[in-house]
Amino acid sequence: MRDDEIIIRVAGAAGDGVQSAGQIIAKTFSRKGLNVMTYNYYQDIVRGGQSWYQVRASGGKVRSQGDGLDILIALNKDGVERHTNPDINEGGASPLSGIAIFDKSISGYTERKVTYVPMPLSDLASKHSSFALMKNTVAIGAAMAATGVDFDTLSSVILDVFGKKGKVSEQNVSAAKEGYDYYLSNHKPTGKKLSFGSKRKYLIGGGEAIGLGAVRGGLKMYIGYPMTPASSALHYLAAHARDFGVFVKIPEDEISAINMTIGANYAGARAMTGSSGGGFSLMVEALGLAGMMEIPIVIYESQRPGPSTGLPTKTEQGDLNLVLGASQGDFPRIVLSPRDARDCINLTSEAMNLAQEYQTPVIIMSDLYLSEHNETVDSIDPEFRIDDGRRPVDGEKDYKRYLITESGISPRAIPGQKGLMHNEDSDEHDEYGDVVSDAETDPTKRVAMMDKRMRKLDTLLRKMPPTETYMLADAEYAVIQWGSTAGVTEEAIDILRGKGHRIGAIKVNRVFPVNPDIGKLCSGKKKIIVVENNYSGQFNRLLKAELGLKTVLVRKYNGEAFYPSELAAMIEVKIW
Amino acid sequence: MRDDEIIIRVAGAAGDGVQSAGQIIAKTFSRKGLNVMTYNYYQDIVRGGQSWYQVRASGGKVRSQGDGLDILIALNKDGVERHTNPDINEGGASPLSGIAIFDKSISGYTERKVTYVPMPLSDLASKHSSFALMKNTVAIGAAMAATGVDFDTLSSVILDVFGKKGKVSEQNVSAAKEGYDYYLSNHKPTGKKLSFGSKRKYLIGGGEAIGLGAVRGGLKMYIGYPMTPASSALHYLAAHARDFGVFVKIPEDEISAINMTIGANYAGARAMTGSSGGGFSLMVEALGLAGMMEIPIVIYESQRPGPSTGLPTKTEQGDLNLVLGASQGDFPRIVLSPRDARDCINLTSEAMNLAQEYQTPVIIMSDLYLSEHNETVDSIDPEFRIDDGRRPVDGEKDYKRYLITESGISPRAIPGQKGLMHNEDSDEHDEYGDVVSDAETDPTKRVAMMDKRMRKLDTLLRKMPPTETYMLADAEYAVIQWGSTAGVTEEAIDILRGKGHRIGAIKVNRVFPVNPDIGKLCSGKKKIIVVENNYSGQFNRLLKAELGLKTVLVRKYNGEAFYPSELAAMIEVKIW
Amino acid sequence: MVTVNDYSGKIRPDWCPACGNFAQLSAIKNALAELKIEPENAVVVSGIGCSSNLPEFIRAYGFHGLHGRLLPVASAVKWANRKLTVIGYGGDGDGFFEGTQHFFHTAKRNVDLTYIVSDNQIFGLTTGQASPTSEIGFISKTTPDGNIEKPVNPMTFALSAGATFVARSFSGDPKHLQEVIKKGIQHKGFSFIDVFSPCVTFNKTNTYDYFRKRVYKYEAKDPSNFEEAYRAVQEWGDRIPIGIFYQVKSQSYEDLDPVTAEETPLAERPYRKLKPEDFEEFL
Amino acid sequence: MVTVNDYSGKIRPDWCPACGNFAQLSAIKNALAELKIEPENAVVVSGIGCSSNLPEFIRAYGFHGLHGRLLPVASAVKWANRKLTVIGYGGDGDGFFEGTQHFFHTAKRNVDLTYIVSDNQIFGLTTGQASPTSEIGFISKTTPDGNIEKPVNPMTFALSAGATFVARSFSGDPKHLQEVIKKGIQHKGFSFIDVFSPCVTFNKTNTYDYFRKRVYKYEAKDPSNFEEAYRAVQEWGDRIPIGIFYQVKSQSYEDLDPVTAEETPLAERPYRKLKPEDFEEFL
Ligand SMILES: Cc1ncc(C[n+]2csc(CCOP(=O)(O)OP(=O)(O)O)c2C)c(N)n1
Ligand SMILES: Cc1ncc(C[n+]2csc(CCOP(=O)(O)OP(=O)(O)O)c2C)c(N)n1
Ligand code: SF4
Ligand code: SF4
Ligand SMILES: [Mg+2]
Ligand SMILES: [Mg+2]
Repeated sequence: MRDDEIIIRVAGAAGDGVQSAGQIIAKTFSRKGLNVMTYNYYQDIVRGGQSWYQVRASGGKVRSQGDGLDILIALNKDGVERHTNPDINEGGASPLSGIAIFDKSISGYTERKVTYVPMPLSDLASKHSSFALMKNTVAIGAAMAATGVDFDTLSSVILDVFGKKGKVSEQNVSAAKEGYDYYLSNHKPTGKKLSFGSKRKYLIGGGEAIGLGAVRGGLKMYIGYPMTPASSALHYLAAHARDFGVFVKIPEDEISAINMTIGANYAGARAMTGSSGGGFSLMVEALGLAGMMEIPIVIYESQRPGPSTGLPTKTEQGDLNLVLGASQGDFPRIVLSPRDARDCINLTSEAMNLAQEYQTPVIIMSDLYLSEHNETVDSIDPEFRIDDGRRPVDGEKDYKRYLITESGISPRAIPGQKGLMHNEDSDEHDEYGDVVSDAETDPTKRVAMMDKRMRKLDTLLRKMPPTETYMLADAEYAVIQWGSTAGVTEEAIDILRGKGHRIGAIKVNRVFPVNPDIGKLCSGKKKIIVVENNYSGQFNRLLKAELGLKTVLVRKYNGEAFYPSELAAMIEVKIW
Repeated sequence: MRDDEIIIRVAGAAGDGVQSAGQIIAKTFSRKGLNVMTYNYYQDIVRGGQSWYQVRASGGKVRSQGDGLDILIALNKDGVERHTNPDINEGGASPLSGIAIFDKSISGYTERKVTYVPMPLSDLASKHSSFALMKNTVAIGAAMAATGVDFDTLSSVILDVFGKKGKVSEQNVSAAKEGYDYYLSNHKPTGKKLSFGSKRKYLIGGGEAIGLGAVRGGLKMYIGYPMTPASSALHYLAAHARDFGVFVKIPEDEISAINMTIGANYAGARAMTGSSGGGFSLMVEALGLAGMMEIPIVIYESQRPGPSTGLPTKTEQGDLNLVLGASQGDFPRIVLSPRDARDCINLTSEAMNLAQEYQTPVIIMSDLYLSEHNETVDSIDPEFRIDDGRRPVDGEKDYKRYLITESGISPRAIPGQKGLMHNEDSDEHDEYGDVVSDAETDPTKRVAMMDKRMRKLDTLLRKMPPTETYMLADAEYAVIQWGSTAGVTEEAIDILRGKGHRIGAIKVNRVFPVNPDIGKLCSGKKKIIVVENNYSGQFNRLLKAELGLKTVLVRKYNGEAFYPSELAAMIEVKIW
Repeated sequence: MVTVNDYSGKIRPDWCPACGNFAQLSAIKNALAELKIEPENAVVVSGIGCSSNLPEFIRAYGFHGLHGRLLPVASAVKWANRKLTVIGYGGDGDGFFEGTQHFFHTAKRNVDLTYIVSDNQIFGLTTGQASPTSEIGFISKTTPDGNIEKPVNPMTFALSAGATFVARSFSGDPKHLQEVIKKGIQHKGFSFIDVFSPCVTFNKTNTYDYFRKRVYKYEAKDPSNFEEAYRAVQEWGDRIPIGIFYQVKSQSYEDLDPVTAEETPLAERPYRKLKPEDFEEFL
Repeated sequence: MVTVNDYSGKIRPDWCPACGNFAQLSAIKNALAELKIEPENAVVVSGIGCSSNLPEFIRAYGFHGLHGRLLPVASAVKWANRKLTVIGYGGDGDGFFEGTQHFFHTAKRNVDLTYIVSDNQIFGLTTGQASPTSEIGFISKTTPDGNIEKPVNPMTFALSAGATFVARSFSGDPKHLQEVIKKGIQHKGFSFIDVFSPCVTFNKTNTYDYFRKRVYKYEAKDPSNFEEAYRAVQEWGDRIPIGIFYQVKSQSYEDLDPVTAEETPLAERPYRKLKPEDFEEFL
C-alpha cells in the first residue's frame, strides 16, 4: 500500500448506518480533492447480518477498491473480530493492518497485531443527542483526525448531508468534533501523506452516472421496475424527474416497461428502461420487436450473480450470453459496457444517440460493482451533441419507412408527421412497412430486409473508435477485459510490471459488435488472457466465436469483485 | 429425379382444402409401403393467398421434400401458372416437368412444356355432392391413377379420413373413383416405377412425434400457450389427453406455462411445455429458475423465422443464440435437436429422462419444417425405460437436497415424502437448500454450488453417445449440420459424391453441451462447412466458441428449407 | 376536411369474408373521420392475432406489435405525445390472456386512450383454440372434450380495474358500433369497448345469429352509477346487453403527472441542456 | 399428533424486528398444525420480496421462486398432487404488479390453494418504492413527489376474478389472522387472504397504529352474497373492515378436469405404457 493513499472501512450490521458513515468519509475526501472509490459490501437483508463499506482515497490514481486496510471503524464486536482476522476472507478484502476504532464497550475480541483504539463513542455522542447512530459520527470524526483531514471539510459534508434536518445537522457536527478532538488528544495519526488538492471532485455512483448521462443524452422518459442493482439509476431519476423534465414510471412489470419504452421512442420521445438479469429476461421478447421494427431503445442492464435470483447484493458479469442471445432470430444490437463512473456518463449519452442513429436496441451492461459504488470524477462536461438520426420531412413523396440503403439506416417518421402515415410491424415487411407474409410470402423481400437491418452493424463498425489499451505497446502478454474490471486490471498490470512482466491490457467497453481491431492488437502476443467476473468466460467465448482467438481464462465467480493483487496473482499463474 | 420416386404437389388458396388433399395422397402412399415426406407451404392467413402441399414418395430413402415435380394438382388458375413457370421461385421448389391436373374451367394460362390434363373435376364431383371441395377428391383419384396406386388403398384412406361423417365418406369415395377411372380412360400414367411394399408405414408429423415421444417418456402434464409451429404437439396431446392420462392446460401466458411446468415437475409429475421463439422468450426468466433450483423441465422450442413475429408460417433455425443464452448467469442446460420424425420420438422420450436425471432444463429444438411436415417411419417402439433419477428415501437422516457430489447430481425429494422437508430456492443456497446470501454471503459455498451444478454437464458429456456421421470416413470435406437439415444434407452429399467429391457429414442432434468428438471428427479435413438455416450461423459460432474450429458457412434465411440440389450447389461453391 | 377516404389503406384486409373485424375497421375509420381527427394524428396500436392485423389496413400511424402487449405501447405513445389520438385494438386472447396485467393496470391508470377488443371468443389466427372468453363446454382444438374454465367477463374486469368508460358492441350492428367507438374516442381517459365479433371460420357457436338473437341495447339510467353498471354487465344468456354501461369524468394519468401535464407534448419539447449546477449535489 | 413445533424451521427469520411478516409466519404454522396437516404434505410457494422469504423459515416443503410467479407454480403443484395442502405466500408488489395476470386467472380457475398476500403497501426488499397498494400521495424513493396512481383494491380484484373465498386480516391481530388463514386452508377452492402487514422500516404511513385505529371486524350477513361482499370491501378510510367477505362452494379446477379428478394424484400414478394401438391412427 502506498503512503499517499488510505483505505478506511466501516463495518457493522444492516441498519447500523454503515453506508451513511462511509459516504460521509468518502465525500470528505473528495472535497479534499482526493481521488476516491468506495465499495459497498452488503447482504440481501434490511436489518442485521454483516455489512461493510470501504473508502479508498489518494492524490494519485484510484482505480479499484484496492488492497489493504488502514483504518477500521467497527460498529459492533463482530466487526472488530472479522476485519482484523487474517483467516477470514471478507469477500477477498485484506484484513486490517492499521488502526481499529470502536466503542470502548466492545471487549473480548481476539487481540491481533493492529492498533486498537477503543473510544467512548457513545458517551461522547450522548453529550449531543440520544440518537444511537450519532456514535458513528463520533467515530468518523476520529478517523478523519487520524488521516489529517481538517475538521472544516468534514463539518461541511455533515452539514450538507444532514442539511435539511437543522438541529440534527448541528448535533452531528458537534459529535464529529468530539471524536476529532478526542482522537487528536489521545492517539497518533496514521502517518499517511495524502496529497490533498484544492479542487473539490465530483463523487458519483455508477447508477447516478448512468442517469445523468442519459439526461445529457436527451432522455425524456425512464420506465423501469425496481431491481437491484439497477435501481440506483431509477431512484436518481425519480428524485430529479421534474427538474430534468423526465417522465419516470414504474409499471406493472418489466414486460410493460420495455414495451412502454418502445412506444415512447416510436412516438419520438427518447426513452430508456433498466433492470438486472431477471428483469431483462422478461424483456427478451420485446427486444426483438425493437430490432424488427427498428425502433430505438436503450436498456440499462446491471448484472448481479445468477442464475435466477442468485446473490442479489453481489457482483458478477454473467449476463453477456443472455444479452447477446436475447430474442429469436438475428437482428442488430449494440452492447456497451462502461468501465467506471466517467464512462457511465459518456457511454450512456452516446447510447442515447446510437439508438436513434441505428434505430435498434442499445444495451448498457453494468454490474453491481460499478452501479452501486461511488467514485470521483474531476469534471463533468454538460455539453453533448444530440443527434436524432435520419428523419424524413413532412409530406415526403412515396415515403418508405424501411427504405433499403447502403448503411442499412432508413428515414424514421414519427406519429404526428403529416403525410408519412405508415405501419410498423413485428412481422417481416417490405420497404413501406407492409407485411410480406400474409397472403404470399416474398422470400426476396425477406432477404433484402434481413440484409438491410444487419448492415447497420457494418456501418457501426466502420465508425467505431479504436479499442483502448493499457501498456500494450511493448507487451508480450495481453490481458483482455470488458466493462467494470478495467480499473482493477490496470492495477494488476502495474503490479505485474513491477515484478518485471511485460504485460498490457486491451480494455473493451464496446462489447458488441466486436471490434476487429482486438484481433490485431492481439497478434504477436505470447498469450492472451481474458479476465472475467463469471463462471464460464462468456466474453471469452464471444471473442473465440467472432475473432477465433486462442485465449486463456481468468475468472472469479464467488460474487465478489477482483482485488488488484489477487488478480495479478491469478494472471501471473497463467503466464508462467 | 429417380424413376422410383414421385413428387405430387397440390396448389391453391388457403381455405381451398390444399392440405387435406395432400394428406390423403400422402397417407395413400404410406399405406402402399412407400417412404413419404410432405411439405406444407402456407401463409399467415386463414383464407385466400397462395399455398401448396407437396408429397414425395419412394420405395427408397426419402430424406427431404426433394427436387422436381411430377404431378401438379392445381385448385385455381394461379396454381397452374405458378408451378409450371420456371422463373417463379416457389420457395425454392422446382417447377413442374410432368402432369398438371386441374379443372377444365381453368383457362388462359401460359402454355409451357408440361402435360396439361384439364379434367371435368367439378362436373364429376357434382354427380355425388354439391360440396365444392369434393372436386379435390376427384383430382386425387386422378393423380392416384396416374401413379399406378390401386383404388382400394385410396378408398381405405378416404374412409378413414372422413370416417365419422358416414355419407360424406361414401360420396368422397365415389368422387375419387370418378377421377380415377376418368384419368385411366383418357390419360397416360406417369411411367414411374414405384416399389410399393406390403407393410403399411406410419405417417406422422414432427409435432405429433414430439407428443408421442413425450408420452412414452412418462409425460403427465403438458402446459402450453398456442404458437405456430409448436401447436401441432399441443393439439395432438389435447386430443389424446384422457386416453394418455395427460393433463393438458392452456394457461394465461407462456410465463405461467413454464412456471406451471416447473411446479409440476417439482411436485413429481413429469411435465413439459412448448412454444416457438416468441413464447420461449417469455420463458427465459424461469428457465434460470429451473437451472438454479435443479428442477427437471422439458421445453419444446419449435423455430420459425424471426426476429419478432417474423414469418410465422415459414422455417428457420435462428433461435439457437436465444436458447443458449437464455437467462442470467451460468447454469447447465441440455439442448437436443431432432433430425426427423423418428428422432423426434426418440429424443423426446430421452429428454424426459435426461431432465429427471440431471435435474435441469432440457430444450428440444425443432423448426417449422420438421414440426409441421409428415414423414413415414417403419416402426415405433412402444417400450421405453423410464428413469426417475436420484431420489432419497423417506425419512433419510440429515437429508441434503443439494448434496455435493462428483456427478453434480443430488438426491431430489418430492413434496409428500416423509421427513425430507426442505426449501428450494432461486437464491444461491447451500447443500440443505438454505439461502447463503441473506444474513451473510458465503463465497465458498457459492463457488461449491456453482461447481456442483456445472459438473452435471461433464457427467453428461462422459455418457454422451458418439456423434453420427454420413459418408465421413474417407471424406476430404466435412459438412456439419444440426437438427432438421440432416436429411437434405445427406441428399446433398449423395449428389456431390455423384459428382466425384469426397465429402461427408457430421450430423449433430445433441447440440449442447457440444460433444468434443466433433472436433476429432473434423481433424484432417480440408475444409469444414457448416450448414444452417439462419442468417448469422449461430451453430457455427457455437462450434467456434467451444471447439475453436475453422469453418465456412452455408446459410439460407429466406424462410424456406434447403432443397437437396440447391444445398449441393451451395456446398460445392465452398469446396472449389 | 377529413373524410373516411383519408383513412383508406392501400392493403386489402386479409380476413376471411364476413369476419367480424371488417365492421370494426369501418367503424373506426368512420368514427375518426367524423371526429375530424387528421390521419397523421391517429395511432392504432395492436397486438398479434387476426384482429391485430388491422393497423395494416388503415391509413394512419400503425403499430403492429406483440401478442398481448399493445397497451403498454399505446400508453407510452400517449405520454410521449398527448396530442395524438391513440387507439388500441386486439383480440380476446391478446387482451384477456397474454395481456391481462396490462389491461388491468392501464385501466386503473386511466391513460387517455381507446381500447377496442375484437372478442370472437376464440384464438383465430392460430386456427381455433379456446380463448379466455370461450364459453364452458366450447369445443376446440385445445378443448376437444369441451372447455371447463369459466369465461372472463371483460366488463366486470374493466369496471373493477377502474376504467372510466366501459362499453360493449357487436360487429353485426355497425351503426351502434360506430357510435360507441366515437364516444369512446371522445371520452377523456381510458375507454374500453368489447366487441362481439364472430369468427366465421373457427367459432361455430358464437355466430352472427347467436348474437342477433340475444343482444339488446342497454341504456344506463345513470352511466356514472358503478353499482348499476356492475349489475348490468353481468346479464348473460338469452339476453345480452350492449351499450355504454359506465362513464365517469376523472383526470387522466398524463394530466396528473407533472411532467406529461405540460401542454407541449414531451416528444416536441427541446432537450434539457445540462448546467454545472445539475452536478453540484455530487461535489 | 401434529404440533406447531413440527413446523419450526431451523433458520431464524431475517425480517426486521416487528415486521408484520412474523405474525403471518406464526399464524400459518399454527393453522397448519391445528388442521393436523403433516409438514410433509404442506407446500409453501412464494415469490420474491421480504415476505417471500417465508418458506425458508418453516419446516415444510418450501419453494422460493420468482418475483410474481408463485401462483402458476402453486397451481401446478396442486394439479400434480392433489393430496398436498398448497399455500401461496408473497408481497403486494409480487402479487398485484408482477403477478397480476396469474392472480386473476388462478382465482378464476378456482384452483384449491390458499393465497396469502403480505400487504405492506410498499416494496420492502428493494428498500422502499411505492407498490400497487400504496396510497395516493405516498412518498417513496420512486414517488418523491407523492404517488399519483390509484391503489389496487385486491378485494374487488379477487371478487371480480371469481375467487370463491375472499378475506382480509391484519398482522396486528394474530388471533384473527390465524382464524382466517385456517378457514382459508379449509376452504375447497381458491382462497385469497390479503393481510395488512406493516413494514416498520420503509412504510411510515401504514403502521400498526394506522391500522389499529381503523380496522374493525366485519361479519358477512351472507358470505355467499356477492353484491354485499363487493360493497363491503370498498369501505376505506377511517374505518376498514377485516374478515371473510365472501365464500361460496364451487368445484375446483382439479375436480373438473377429468385427468386430475381421479383420486390417485397424478404424480403417484404409474406411467402410461404405450401399446401398438396408440400409433394406429398414423397407419
Ligand atoms: C408470445 C406469443 N405467444 C403466442 C403467439 C401465437 N399467437 C398468435 S395470435 C394468437 C391468439 C389469437 O387470438 P386472439 O388474440 O383472440 O386474436 P384473434 O386471432 O382471435 O383475433 C396466438 C396465441 C404469439 N404470436 N406470441
Ligand atoms: C423479475 C424481477 N423484477 C424485480 C425484482 C426485484 N424485486 C425483488 S423483491 C421486489 C418487490 C418487493 O415488494 P413486495 O412484493 O411487495 O414484497 P415485500 O418485500 O414488500 O414483502 C422487487 C421489485 C425481482 N427479483 N425480479
Ligand atoms: S379466422 Fe376468424 S377471426 Fe380470423 S379472419 Fe377468419 S373469421 Fe376472422
Ligand atoms: S423491510 Fe419492511 S417488509 Fe422487509 S423485513 Fe423489514 S419491516 Fe419487514
Ligand atoms: Mg380472438
Ligand atoms: Mg410489499
